[in-house]
Amino acid sequence: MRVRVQAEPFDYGAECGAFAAGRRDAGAVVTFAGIVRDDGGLARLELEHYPGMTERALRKIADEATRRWALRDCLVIHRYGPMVPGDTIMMVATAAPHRADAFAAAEFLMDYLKSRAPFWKKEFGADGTSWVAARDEDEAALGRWSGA
Amino acid sequence: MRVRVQAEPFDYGAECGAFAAGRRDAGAVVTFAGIVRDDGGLARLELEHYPGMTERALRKIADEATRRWALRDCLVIHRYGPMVPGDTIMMVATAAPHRADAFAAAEFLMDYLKSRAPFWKKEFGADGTSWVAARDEDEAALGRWSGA
Amino acid sequence: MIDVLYFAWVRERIGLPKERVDTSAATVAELVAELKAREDRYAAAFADISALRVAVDQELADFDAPLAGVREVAFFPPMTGG
Amino acid sequence: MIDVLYFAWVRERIGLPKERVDTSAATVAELVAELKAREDRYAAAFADISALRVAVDQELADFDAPLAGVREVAFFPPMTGG
Repeated sequence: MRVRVQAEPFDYGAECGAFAAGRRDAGAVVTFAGIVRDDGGLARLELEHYPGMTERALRKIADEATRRWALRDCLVIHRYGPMVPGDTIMMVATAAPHRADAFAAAEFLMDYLKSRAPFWKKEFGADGTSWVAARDEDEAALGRWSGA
Repeated sequence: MRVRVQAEPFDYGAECGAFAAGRRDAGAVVTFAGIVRDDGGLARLELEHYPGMTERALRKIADEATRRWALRDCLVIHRYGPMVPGDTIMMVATAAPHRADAFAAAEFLMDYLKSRAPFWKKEFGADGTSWVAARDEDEAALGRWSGA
Repeated sequence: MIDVLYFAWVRERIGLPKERVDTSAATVAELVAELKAREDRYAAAFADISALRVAVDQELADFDAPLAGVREVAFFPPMTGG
Repeated sequence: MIDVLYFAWVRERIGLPKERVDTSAATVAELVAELKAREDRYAAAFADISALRVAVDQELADFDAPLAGVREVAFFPPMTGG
Protein backbone atom coordinates (compact mmCIF):
# COMPACT_ATOMS: atom_id res chain seq x y z
CA MET A 1 0.00 0.00 0.00
CA ARG A 2 1.80 3.12 -1.24
CA VAL A 3 0.69 6.73 -1.61
CA ARG A 4 2.68 9.43 -3.38
CA VAL A 5 1.79 13.13 -3.66
CA GLN A 6 4.15 15.06 -5.89
CA ALA A 7 4.55 18.02 -8.22
CA GLU A 8 6.80 16.11 -10.63
CA PRO A 9 5.36 14.23 -13.62
CA PHE A 10 5.43 10.44 -13.35
CA ASP A 11 5.64 7.76 -16.02
CA TYR A 12 2.24 5.98 -16.02
CA GLY A 13 3.47 3.12 -18.22
CA ALA A 14 6.57 2.52 -16.11
CA GLU A 15 4.48 2.59 -12.92
CA CYS A 16 1.99 0.07 -14.37
CA GLY A 17 4.83 -2.21 -15.46
CA ALA A 18 6.58 -2.06 -12.09
CA PHE A 19 3.31 -2.58 -10.23
CA ALA A 20 2.40 -5.74 -12.17
CA ALA A 21 5.93 -7.14 -12.52
CA GLY A 22 6.56 -10.63 -11.23
CA ARG A 23 3.34 -11.01 -9.26
CA ARG A 24 2.60 -14.67 -8.57
CA ASP A 25 0.09 -13.96 -5.79
CA ALA A 26 -2.38 -11.79 -7.72
CA GLY A 27 -4.06 -12.82 -10.97
CA ALA A 28 -5.64 -9.41 -11.55
CA VAL A 29 -4.16 -5.92 -11.82
CA VAL A 30 -6.34 -2.88 -12.53
CA THR A 31 -4.97 0.61 -13.14
CA PHE A 32 -6.64 3.95 -13.69
CA ALA A 33 -5.03 7.09 -15.09
CA GLY A 34 -6.60 10.55 -14.89
CA ILE A 35 -5.53 12.77 -17.77
CA VAL A 36 -6.03 16.51 -18.26
CA ARG A 37 -8.76 16.65 -20.88
CA ASP A 38 -9.08 19.49 -23.30
CA ASP A 39 -12.74 20.06 -23.91
CA GLY A 40 -12.45 23.27 -25.78
CA GLY A 41 -9.98 25.97 -25.03
CA LEU A 42 -8.31 24.73 -21.86
CA ALA A 43 -4.80 26.17 -21.87
CA ARG A 44 -3.67 24.88 -18.50
CA LEU A 45 -4.77 23.66 -15.12
CA GLU A 46 -3.50 24.47 -11.65
CA LEU A 47 -4.01 21.79 -9.03
CA GLU A 48 -3.97 23.09 -5.48
CA HIS A 49 -3.80 20.72 -2.52
CA TYR A 50 -3.53 20.71 1.28
CA PRO A 51 -0.05 19.42 2.17
CA GLY A 52 -0.21 17.03 5.08
CA MET A 53 -3.93 16.38 4.89
CA THR A 54 -3.64 15.12 1.30
CA GLU A 55 -1.32 12.26 2.26
CA ARG A 56 -3.46 11.42 5.30
CA ALA A 57 -6.67 11.38 3.27
CA LEU A 58 -5.20 9.22 0.50
CA ARG A 59 -3.69 6.79 3.00
CA LYS A 60 -7.02 6.53 4.80
CA ILE A 61 -8.85 5.78 1.54
CA ALA A 62 -6.23 3.19 0.55
CA ASP A 63 -6.42 1.56 4.00
CA GLU A 64 -10.20 1.35 3.69
CA ALA A 65 -9.90 -0.30 0.25
CA THR A 66 -7.41 -2.81 1.67
CA ARG A 67 -9.82 -3.57 4.51
CA ARG A 68 -12.81 -4.10 2.21
CA TRP A 69 -11.27 -6.19 -0.56
CA ALA A 70 -8.72 -8.99 -0.79
CA LEU A 71 -5.96 -6.78 -2.19
CA ARG A 72 -2.36 -7.87 -2.46
CA ASP A 73 -1.24 -4.32 -3.15
CA CYS A 74 -2.47 -0.87 -4.01
CA LEU A 75 -0.83 2.31 -5.23
CA VAL A 76 -2.02 5.92 -5.48
CA ILE A 77 -0.01 8.68 -7.15
CA HIS A 78 -1.45 12.20 -7.35
CA ARG A 79 0.24 15.29 -8.73
CA TYR A 80 -0.33 18.93 -7.83
CA GLY A 81 0.77 22.18 -9.46
CA PRO A 82 0.54 23.33 -13.09
CA MET A 83 -0.50 20.92 -15.85
CA VAL A 84 -1.54 21.09 -19.51
CA PRO A 85 -3.96 18.97 -21.57
CA GLY A 86 -2.59 15.47 -22.12
CA ASP A 87 -0.69 15.43 -18.81
CA THR A 88 -1.34 12.55 -16.44
CA ILE A 89 -2.75 14.01 -13.20
CA MET A 90 -2.93 10.87 -11.12
CA MET A 91 -3.19 7.10 -11.12
CA VAL A 92 -4.35 4.26 -8.95
CA ALA A 93 -3.40 0.59 -9.24
CA THR A 94 -4.78 -2.46 -7.43
CA ALA A 95 -3.70 -6.11 -7.38
CA ALA A 96 -5.94 -8.95 -6.19
CA PRO A 97 -6.29 -12.69 -6.68
CA HIS A 98 -9.52 -12.17 -8.65
CA ARG A 99 -10.64 -9.41 -10.97
CA ALA A 100 -13.87 -8.45 -9.16
CA ASP A 101 -11.87 -7.28 -6.12
CA ALA A 102 -9.27 -5.44 -8.20
CA PHE A 103 -11.96 -3.58 -10.18
CA ALA A 104 -14.14 -2.73 -7.17
CA ALA A 105 -11.19 -1.46 -5.15
CA ALA A 106 -9.92 0.72 -8.01
CA GLU A 107 -13.37 2.27 -8.50
CA PHE A 108 -13.75 2.80 -4.76
CA LEU A 109 -10.35 4.54 -4.60
CA MET A 110 -11.32 6.81 -7.47
CA ASP A 111 -14.76 7.66 -6.08
CA TYR A 112 -13.38 8.58 -2.65
CA LEU A 113 -10.33 10.34 -3.94
CA LYS A 114 -12.50 12.54 -6.20
CA SER A 115 -14.64 13.87 -3.38
CA ARG A 116 -12.66 13.28 -0.18
CA ALA A 117 -9.02 14.09 -0.94
CA PRO A 118 -8.19 17.82 -0.66
CA PHE A 119 -7.43 18.77 -4.25
CA TRP A 120 -8.91 21.68 -6.18
CA LYS A 121 -8.59 22.31 -9.91
CA LYS A 122 -8.40 25.77 -11.41
CA GLU A 123 -8.75 26.03 -15.17
CA PHE A 124 -7.08 28.70 -17.30
CA GLY A 125 -8.75 28.97 -20.70
CA ALA A 126 -9.78 31.25 -23.49
CA ASP A 127 -12.73 32.49 -21.39
CA GLY A 128 -10.58 33.32 -18.36
CA THR A 129 -10.04 31.33 -15.21
CA SER A 130 -12.42 29.31 -13.08
CA TRP A 131 -12.39 26.83 -10.22
CA VAL A 132 -13.78 23.48 -11.34
CA ALA A 133 -17.08 22.81 -9.56
CA ALA A 134 -17.61 19.46 -7.87
CA ARG A 135 -20.00 17.27 -9.87
CA ASP A 136 -23.16 15.94 -8.24
CA GLU A 137 -22.48 12.56 -9.87
CA ASP A 138 -19.17 12.33 -8.04
CA GLU A 139 -20.80 12.88 -4.66
CA ALA A 140 -23.60 10.47 -5.60
CA ALA A 141 -21.06 7.82 -6.63
CA LEU A 142 -20.01 7.45 -3.00
CA GLY A 143 -23.47 6.14 -2.13
CA ARG A 144 -22.88 2.80 -3.79
CA TRP A 145 -20.15 1.90 -1.28
CA SER A 146 -22.09 2.56 1.89
CA GLY A 147 -23.74 -0.86 1.93
CA ALA A 148 -20.53 -2.81 1.30
CA MET B 1 -10.22 -0.34 -31.34
CA ARG B 2 -7.41 -2.89 -31.59
CA VAL B 3 -7.27 -6.62 -30.91
CA ARG B 4 -4.09 -8.69 -30.81
CA VAL B 5 -3.82 -12.47 -30.33
CA GLN B 6 -0.26 -13.67 -30.05
CA ALA B 7 2.08 -16.31 -28.60
CA GLU B 8 4.81 -13.77 -27.82
CA PRO B 9 5.03 -12.03 -24.44
CA PHE B 10 4.09 -8.35 -24.44
CA ASP B 11 5.24 -5.51 -22.20
CA TYR B 12 2.20 -4.52 -20.10
CA GLY B 13 3.81 -1.31 -18.83
CA ALA B 14 4.87 -0.20 -22.30
CA GLU B 15 1.39 -0.96 -23.67
CA CYS B 16 -0.25 1.06 -20.86
CA GLY B 17 2.11 3.97 -21.46
CA ALA B 18 1.56 3.97 -25.22
CA PHE B 19 -2.22 3.63 -24.80
CA ALA B 20 -2.47 6.65 -22.48
CA ALA B 21 0.18 8.80 -24.14
CA GLY B 22 -0.82 12.24 -25.29
CA ARG B 23 -4.58 11.79 -25.00
CA ARG B 24 -6.37 15.12 -24.84
CA ASP B 25 -9.79 13.68 -25.70
CA ALA B 26 -10.11 11.17 -22.84
CA GLY B 27 -9.77 12.05 -19.18
CA ALA B 28 -9.94 8.43 -18.03
CA VAL B 29 -7.86 5.39 -18.91
CA VAL B 30 -8.49 2.00 -17.30
CA THR B 31 -6.31 -1.05 -17.84
CA PHE B 32 -6.56 -4.64 -16.67
CA ALA B 33 -3.80 -7.26 -16.69
CA GLY B 34 -4.41 -10.97 -16.17
CA ILE B 35 -1.40 -12.67 -14.64
CA VAL B 36 -0.67 -16.41 -14.20
CA ARG B 37 -1.25 -16.95 -10.50
CA ASP B 38 0.54 -19.63 -8.55
CA ASP B 39 -1.85 -20.91 -5.93
CA GLY B 40 0.15 -23.87 -4.84
CA GLY B 41 2.26 -26.01 -7.07
CA LEU B 42 1.46 -24.63 -10.52
CA ALA B 43 4.53 -25.26 -12.67
CA ARG B 44 3.17 -23.99 -15.96
CA LEU B 45 0.05 -23.30 -17.97
CA GLU B 46 -0.80 -24.07 -21.57
CA LEU B 47 -3.32 -21.76 -23.21
CA GLU B 48 -5.09 -23.28 -26.20
CA HIS B 49 -7.20 -21.16 -28.52
CA TYR B 50 -9.21 -21.37 -31.73
CA PRO B 51 -7.29 -19.43 -34.39
CA GLY B 52 -9.63 -17.34 -36.51
CA MET B 53 -12.57 -17.50 -34.12
CA THR B 54 -10.53 -15.95 -31.31
CA GLU B 55 -9.89 -12.74 -33.23
CA ARG B 56 -13.52 -12.61 -34.40
CA ALA B 57 -14.86 -13.11 -30.89
CA LEU B 58 -12.56 -10.49 -29.34
CA ARG B 59 -13.36 -7.99 -32.08
CA LYS B 60 -17.09 -8.58 -31.59
CA ILE B 61 -16.78 -7.99 -27.83
CA ALA B 62 -14.70 -4.85 -28.37
CA ASP B 63 -17.23 -3.57 -30.94
CA GLU B 64 -20.04 -4.14 -28.47
CA ALA B 65 -18.15 -2.22 -25.75
CA THR B 66 -17.58 0.66 -28.16
CA ARG B 67 -21.29 0.66 -29.01
CA ARG B 68 -22.42 0.70 -25.37
CA TRP B 69 -20.04 3.27 -23.88
CA ALA B 70 -18.52 6.59 -24.97
CA LEU B 71 -15.06 5.13 -25.61
CA ARG B 72 -12.32 7.00 -27.40
CA ASP B 73 -10.27 3.84 -27.75
CA CYS B 74 -9.99 0.27 -26.60
CA LEU B 75 -7.29 -2.38 -26.77
CA VAL B 76 -7.31 -6.13 -26.14
CA ILE B 77 -4.15 -8.28 -26.16
CA HIS B 78 -4.40 -12.00 -25.39
CA ARG B 79 -1.60 -14.55 -25.48
CA TYR B 80 -1.77 -18.27 -26.13
CA GLY B 81 0.76 -21.09 -25.67
CA PRO B 82 2.95 -21.98 -22.68
CA MET B 83 3.20 -19.64 -19.67
CA VAL B 84 4.58 -19.78 -16.13
CA PRO B 85 3.42 -18.10 -12.89
CA GLY B 86 4.03 -14.35 -13.00
CA ASP B 87 3.59 -14.15 -16.79
CA THR B 88 1.07 -11.65 -18.14
CA ILE B 89 -1.61 -13.62 -20.03
CA MET B 90 -3.65 -10.75 -21.38
CA MET B 91 -4.67 -7.13 -20.97
CA VAL B 92 -7.46 -4.78 -21.86
CA ALA B 93 -7.35 -0.98 -21.91
CA THR B 94 -10.14 1.55 -22.35
CA ALA B 95 -10.11 5.34 -22.76
CA ALA B 96 -13.18 7.54 -22.23
CA PRO B 97 -13.99 11.14 -21.35
CA HIS B 98 -15.26 10.06 -17.91
CA ARG B 99 -14.18 7.28 -15.57
CA ALA B 100 -17.56 5.53 -15.24
CA ASP B 101 -17.51 4.59 -18.94
CA ALA B 102 -13.86 3.53 -18.90
CA PHE B 103 -14.40 1.26 -15.86
CA ALA B 104 -17.69 -0.24 -17.08
CA ALA B 105 -16.28 -0.99 -20.54
CA ALA B 106 -13.15 -2.63 -19.12
CA GLU B 107 -15.22 -4.85 -16.82
CA PHE B 108 -17.58 -5.72 -19.66
CA LEU B 109 -14.63 -6.67 -21.90
CA MET B 110 -13.22 -8.89 -19.16
CA ASP B 111 -16.54 -10.57 -18.35
CA TYR B 112 -17.27 -11.41 -21.99
CA LEU B 113 -13.73 -12.37 -22.85
CA LYS B 114 -13.64 -14.82 -19.91
CA SER B 115 -16.69 -16.78 -21.03
CA ARG B 116 -17.13 -16.01 -24.73
CA ALA B 117 -13.65 -15.96 -26.29
CA PRO B 118 -12.35 -19.41 -27.26
CA PHE B 119 -9.45 -19.91 -24.85
CA TRP B 120 -8.84 -22.92 -22.62
CA LYS B 121 -6.28 -23.20 -19.85
CA LYS B 122 -4.49 -26.43 -18.97
CA GLU B 123 -2.50 -26.48 -15.75
CA PHE B 124 0.63 -28.53 -15.19
CA GLY B 125 1.36 -28.91 -11.49
CA ALA B 126 2.68 -31.20 -8.80
CA ASP B 127 -0.58 -33.19 -8.86
CA GLY B 128 -0.49 -33.75 -12.61
CA THR B 129 -2.34 -31.91 -15.35
CA SER B 130 -5.89 -30.63 -15.53
CA TRP B 131 -8.07 -28.40 -17.67
CA VAL B 132 -9.24 -25.35 -15.74
CA ALA B 133 -13.02 -25.55 -15.20
CA ALA B 134 -15.16 -22.54 -16.03
CA ARG B 135 -16.36 -20.78 -12.88
CA ASP B 136 -20.07 -20.30 -12.29
CA GLU B 137 -19.33 -16.74 -11.12
CA ASP B 138 -17.84 -15.94 -14.52
CA GLU B 139 -20.95 -17.06 -16.36
CA ALA B 140 -23.14 -15.26 -13.80
CA ALA B 141 -21.13 -12.06 -14.26
CA LEU B 142 -22.51 -11.74 -17.80
CA GLY B 143 -26.01 -11.28 -16.40
CA ARG B 144 -25.30 -7.79 -15.16
CA TRP B 145 -24.80 -6.48 -18.70
CA SER B 146 -28.03 -7.78 -20.22
CA GLY B 147 -30.08 -4.80 -19.07
CA ALA B 148 -27.60 -2.16 -20.25
CA MET C 1 -18.30 -32.10 -46.20
CA ILE C 2 -17.83 -30.16 -43.00
CA ASP C 3 -14.61 -29.40 -41.11
CA VAL C 4 -15.11 -30.52 -37.51
CA LEU C 5 -12.72 -29.11 -34.90
CA TYR C 6 -12.12 -30.19 -31.32
CA PHE C 7 -10.46 -28.19 -28.54
CA ALA C 8 -9.14 -28.75 -25.01
CA TRP C 9 -10.28 -32.03 -23.41
CA VAL C 10 -12.67 -32.76 -26.28
CA ARG C 11 -9.65 -32.80 -28.59
CA GLU C 12 -7.72 -34.99 -26.15
CA ARG C 13 -10.58 -37.43 -25.67
CA ILE C 14 -11.25 -37.84 -29.38
CA GLY C 15 -7.54 -37.84 -30.14
CA LEU C 16 -7.41 -35.36 -32.99
CA PRO C 17 -7.80 -31.61 -33.45
CA LYS C 18 -9.68 -31.59 -36.76
CA GLU C 19 -11.26 -33.86 -39.33
CA ARG C 20 -13.38 -33.59 -42.46
CA VAL C 21 -16.74 -35.25 -41.99
CA ASP C 22 -19.02 -36.37 -44.80
CA THR C 23 -22.44 -35.87 -43.30
CA SER C 24 -26.02 -35.17 -44.22
CA ALA C 25 -26.92 -34.11 -40.67
CA ALA C 26 -29.38 -31.24 -40.70
CA THR C 27 -28.40 -29.85 -37.30
CA VAL C 28 -25.47 -29.85 -34.89
CA ALA C 29 -27.36 -32.29 -32.66
CA GLU C 30 -27.72 -34.74 -35.56
CA LEU C 31 -24.00 -34.43 -36.29
CA VAL C 32 -23.25 -35.19 -32.64
CA ALA C 33 -25.48 -38.29 -32.82
CA GLU C 34 -23.61 -39.49 -35.93
CA LEU C 35 -20.23 -38.95 -34.29
CA LYS C 36 -21.26 -40.68 -31.03
CA ALA C 37 -22.31 -43.76 -33.02
CA ARG C 38 -18.85 -44.04 -34.59
CA GLU C 39 -16.56 -45.09 -31.73
CA ASP C 40 -16.28 -45.15 -27.94
CA ARG C 41 -13.94 -42.14 -27.84
CA TYR C 42 -16.58 -40.00 -29.58
CA ALA C 43 -19.30 -41.41 -27.31
CA ALA C 44 -17.10 -40.51 -24.30
CA ALA C 45 -16.37 -36.98 -25.57
CA PHE C 46 -20.05 -36.24 -26.27
CA ALA C 47 -21.48 -38.14 -23.28
CA ASP C 48 -22.60 -34.95 -21.50
CA ILE C 49 -23.70 -32.33 -24.01
CA SER C 50 -24.39 -29.80 -21.23
CA ALA C 51 -20.63 -29.72 -20.55
CA LEU C 52 -19.92 -28.73 -24.15
CA ARG C 53 -20.14 -25.63 -26.28
CA VAL C 54 -20.37 -25.45 -30.06
CA ALA C 55 -19.35 -22.90 -32.66
CA VAL C 56 -20.75 -22.91 -36.19
CA ASP C 57 -18.55 -21.11 -38.72
CA GLN C 58 -16.68 -19.55 -35.80
CA GLU C 59 -19.74 -18.15 -34.04
CA LEU C 60 -21.12 -19.60 -30.81
CA ALA C 61 -24.31 -21.52 -31.57
CA ASP C 62 -26.90 -23.85 -30.07
CA PHE C 63 -26.98 -27.60 -30.62
CA ASP C 64 -30.14 -27.23 -32.67
CA ALA C 65 -28.41 -24.87 -35.12
CA PRO C 66 -28.90 -25.92 -38.80
CA LEU C 67 -25.88 -27.10 -40.80
CA ALA C 68 -27.05 -26.10 -44.30
CA GLY C 69 -24.20 -24.24 -46.01
CA VAL C 70 -21.95 -24.54 -42.96
CA ARG C 71 -18.21 -25.08 -43.55
CA GLU C 72 -16.88 -25.47 -40.01
CA VAL C 73 -18.22 -26.79 -36.69
CA ALA C 74 -16.17 -26.78 -33.47
CA PHE C 75 -16.79 -28.54 -30.14
CA PHE C 76 -15.14 -27.53 -26.90
CA PRO C 77 -15.69 -27.15 -23.14
CA PRO C 78 -16.80 -23.82 -21.59
CA MET C 79 -14.12 -21.20 -22.25
CA THR C 80 -11.60 -20.11 -19.65
CA GLY C 81 -9.73 -17.15 -21.10
CA GLY C 82 -8.71 -13.94 -19.44
CA MET D 1 -4.45 30.14 19.11
CA ILE D 2 -5.57 28.14 16.06
CA ASP D 3 -4.00 27.98 12.60
CA VAL D 4 -6.74 28.74 10.09
CA LEU D 5 -6.08 27.69 6.48
CA TYR D 6 -7.94 28.65 3.30
CA PHE D 7 -7.85 26.87 -0.05
CA ALA D 8 -8.99 27.45 -3.64
CA TRP D 9 -11.53 30.30 -4.04
CA VAL D 10 -11.88 30.68 -0.26
CA ARG D 11 -8.16 31.53 -0.15
CA GLU D 12 -8.55 33.92 -3.09
CA ARG D 13 -11.60 35.64 -1.62
CA ILE D 14 -10.03 36.14 1.81
CA GLY D 15 -6.68 37.00 0.26
CA LEU D 16 -4.36 34.81 2.30
CA PRO D 17 -3.60 31.09 2.63
CA LYS D 18 -3.16 30.92 6.38
CA GLU D 19 -3.37 32.95 9.57
CA ARG D 20 -3.14 32.43 13.31
CA VAL D 21 -6.40 33.28 15.03
CA ASP D 22 -6.78 34.07 18.71
CA THR D 23 -10.23 32.73 19.44
CA SER D 24 -12.32 31.32 22.22
CA ALA D 25 -14.89 29.88 19.81
CA ALA D 26 -16.17 26.54 21.04
CA THR D 27 -17.11 25.18 17.61
CA VAL D 28 -16.22 25.64 13.96
CA ALA D 29 -19.54 27.45 13.45
CA GLU D 30 -18.64 29.96 16.18
CA LEU D 31 -15.23 30.51 14.58
CA VAL D 32 -16.95 31.16 11.24
CA ALA D 33 -19.26 33.71 12.93
CA GLU D 34 -16.23 35.50 14.44
CA LEU D 35 -14.42 35.60 11.10
CA LYS D 36 -17.51 36.85 9.21
CA ALA D 37 -17.80 39.75 11.66
CA ARG D 38 -14.26 40.87 10.93
CA GLU D 39 -14.35 42.21 7.37
CA ASP D 40 -16.35 42.06 4.15
CA ARG D 41 -13.93 39.66 2.47
CA TYR D 42 -14.55 37.11 5.24
CA ALA D 43 -18.30 37.71 5.09
CA ALA D 44 -18.12 37.11 1.32
CA ALA D 45 -16.09 33.92 1.66
CA PHE D 46 -18.39 32.45 4.29
CA ALA D 47 -21.66 33.78 2.85
CA ASP D 48 -22.91 30.32 1.82
CA ILE D 49 -21.75 27.71 4.30
CA SER D 50 -23.36 24.91 2.27
CA ALA D 51 -20.80 25.60 -0.50
CA LEU D 52 -17.93 25.04 1.94
CA ARG D 53 -16.18 22.10 3.56
CA VAL D 54 -14.12 22.14 6.74
CA ALA D 55 -11.25 20.05 8.05
CA VAL D 56 -10.27 19.99 11.72
CA ASP D 57 -6.69 18.88 12.36
CA GLN D 58 -6.59 17.58 8.79
CA GLU D 59 -9.71 15.43 9.04
CA LEU D 60 -13.00 16.33 7.34
CA ALA D 61 -15.46 17.56 9.95
CA ASP D 62 -18.87 19.18 10.42
CA PHE D 63 -19.42 22.84 11.20
CA ASP D 64 -20.62 21.92 14.69
CA ALA D 65 -17.32 20.16 15.48
CA PRO D 66 -15.77 21.32 18.82
CA LEU D 67 -12.51 23.28 18.78
CA ALA D 68 -11.14 22.28 22.21
CA GLY D 69 -7.51 21.20 21.80
CA VAL D 70 -7.60 21.77 18.03
CA ARG D 71 -4.46 23.18 16.37
CA GLU D 72 -5.59 23.59 12.76
CA VAL D 73 -8.84 24.36 10.96
CA ALA D 74 -9.13 24.58 7.17
CA PHE D 75 -11.92 25.93 4.96
CA PHE D 76 -12.32 25.08 1.29
CA PRO D 77 -14.88 24.33 -1.45
CA PRO D 78 -15.93 20.74 -2.31
CA MET D 79 -12.89 18.84 -3.54
CA THR D 80 -12.19 18.14 -7.20
CA GLY D 81 -9.27 15.75 -7.33
CA GLY D 82 -8.71 12.72 -9.52
